[in-house]
Amino acid sequence: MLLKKIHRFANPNKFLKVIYPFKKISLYMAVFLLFIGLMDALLFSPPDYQQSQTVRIMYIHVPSAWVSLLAYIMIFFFSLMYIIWKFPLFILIAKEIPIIGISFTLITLVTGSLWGKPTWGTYWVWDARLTSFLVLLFIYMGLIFLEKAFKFSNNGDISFAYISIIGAINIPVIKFSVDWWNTLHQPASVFRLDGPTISAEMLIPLIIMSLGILFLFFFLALTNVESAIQEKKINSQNFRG
Amino acid sequence: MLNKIIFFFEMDGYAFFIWSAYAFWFFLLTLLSIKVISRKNSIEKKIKELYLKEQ
Amino acid sequence: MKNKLILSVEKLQCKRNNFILFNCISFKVFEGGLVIIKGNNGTGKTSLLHSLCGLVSFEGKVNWKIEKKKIGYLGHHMGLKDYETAEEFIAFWKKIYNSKVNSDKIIKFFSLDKFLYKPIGALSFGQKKKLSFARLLLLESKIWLLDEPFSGMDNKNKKLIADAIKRHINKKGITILSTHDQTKLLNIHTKQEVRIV
Amino acid sequence: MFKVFIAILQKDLRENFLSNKAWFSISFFMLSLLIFPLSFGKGNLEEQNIIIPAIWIAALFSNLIALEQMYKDDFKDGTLLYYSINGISMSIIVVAKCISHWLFCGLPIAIIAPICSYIFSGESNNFYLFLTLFLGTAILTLIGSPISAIMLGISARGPMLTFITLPFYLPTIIFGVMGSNVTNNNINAEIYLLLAILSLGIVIFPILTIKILRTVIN
Repeated sequence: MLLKKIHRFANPNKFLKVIYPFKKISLYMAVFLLFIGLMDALLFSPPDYQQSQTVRIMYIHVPSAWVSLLAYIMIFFFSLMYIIWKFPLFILIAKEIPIIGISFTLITLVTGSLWGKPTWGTYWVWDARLTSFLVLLFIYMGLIFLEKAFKFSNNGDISFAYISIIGAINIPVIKFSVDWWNTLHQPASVFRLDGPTISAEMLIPLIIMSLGILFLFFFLALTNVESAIQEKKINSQNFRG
Repeated sequence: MLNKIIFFFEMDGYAFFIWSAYAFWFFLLTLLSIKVISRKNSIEKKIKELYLKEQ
Repeated sequence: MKNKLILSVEKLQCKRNNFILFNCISFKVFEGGLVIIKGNNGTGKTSLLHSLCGLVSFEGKVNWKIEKKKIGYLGHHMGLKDYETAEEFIAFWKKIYNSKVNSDKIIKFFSLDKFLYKPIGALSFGQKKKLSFARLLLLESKIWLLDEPFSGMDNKNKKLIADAIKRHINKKGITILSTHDQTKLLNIHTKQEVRIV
Repeated sequence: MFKVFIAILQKDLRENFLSNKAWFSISFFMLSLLIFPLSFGKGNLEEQNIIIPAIWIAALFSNLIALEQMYKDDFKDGTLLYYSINGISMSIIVVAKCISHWLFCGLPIAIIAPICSYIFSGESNNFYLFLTLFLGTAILTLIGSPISAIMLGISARGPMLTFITLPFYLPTIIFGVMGSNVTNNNINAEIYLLLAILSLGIVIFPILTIKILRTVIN
């Protein structure tokens, strides 16, 4: 039953028609929400009593961190679905996400280190979160290289899917491992964001910015998927041009 | 008024960190968007050309 | 008396990189049958053989009426290691296949005894091909799929291989082979040709 | 079935033994270990406690070097194809390959490493180094095997393999170095964690490798 439903939407031409309004909506929502969120984050939200003005970096740092993790989870699930059901559309979607995910990961790392300097005193600490994100960056890079390397080969799709699944097995392992590492070697200075401790005045711009970034991510991913489908069509029809 | 604007840009002396973070964020996102959108546009152009040729 | 049906292929279609290689191939093979697949380069002879083994994904129906776990296959790559000697090679595959064939007979048939103790890296192409045929005989399979068995061999060895195929067919095995030419050697009444366009 | 497994394992070991693969990875381990005292200057080595990280780095890279060859030869000359068509189950091949790979670039390193550590820095607490290397190199081999199978598809795969595999090796390295640095005589949590990863990996990675090899072969 579910399979039939998926089958209907897994047709690339139908999928193009389905995603078109979503793409438009997410573009408008992204621009609107990012504008409001930036205004709120820079002008109206109060400075933190401990970190003073530097807390404003949070409003771009945290949403991009979330989105870059979400991007990897999406790649994982699409690859898994591809391996189970063998619909080429899924892997086509999964293959377009890494380039967006790596940008957000890079943003997270750079803004994080810029935030770290005034609060911790250094740009870089080998602690749990930072190291795991650096590994995530390398895994994204590996995925992108893999996709490029298999461009002229038959089984690029399946290899991409399997590598992303192996990476997904490793991500929680990396996280836990580095947590362990940290507690033994380097206590404290761990940067945490506990939900309840944050005040509503700071939570609202954070949520708005996250939604804006999420919609931007959806817009970029859908546009990429659209152009990939069209590229595939051009290649497979073997035009004389 | 001017004081307020200057205060806003100074950010209590953390201006460098905050503004460079925001600048990097903005720069990378624009770069990504431009790349994605230009790819889409070039493909649509190609399709149009091929369509004209077929006719 | 009609022979037992062993393989029926219906509307087989194979794709590579979204290009259709061949379309709507159907044939039936009975006991003691010989199928010769003809076609130019790049028409997908190897892909057809691979799809019969179940290596490549395909559309259509391939029905084996007998157990297809052991298929005697001989392809372009012969699976020979340079450092092994021919004797070790035969002993190894005999152990792997758990076969009770008398290997001396095979050695005599293909006249392998001249280079039995040489490392395989020192052998010529024709000798290597004969060695891989020896593996095929070790398997004792009813099904033979041969990919260009005659390429790169001299006339004497071609006759030898044709002889081996004829013997196999007389034992009620089936053979499916792909080739450019060289079908004169195989004058068997069950011969049928499949042409890929 | 077991007889077939033994035969294939024997063949793999013989292949490793006769071609230079195996000796290459062990001698690479020794050679890269030699670089550390040279680049640190001899006097500093004992104070800085550099020998355990050095051994782990050398073990990692010698493992990576041999990883590329794991399925390559059998894939190129078609042996894998014959195995799979002639009804020999893939799991036998994969397990045999992993064992022969580990026997040649895991176990010797684990045995040599305590001796090297003693020569370089004179430390006495070498049992944990042996134990963690024993477990860790097995995990490295298991993680590497599916990636090495994936890389069969592309032609220029040397640097690609290293790049993709390294991030996946990191947790093992972290636990391994932590477990080797034990000062008291109680077996600590890292070794249990390594055991947990190993037992999980023995289940997961060979299955993944089998699936990948099936798709790659044709």
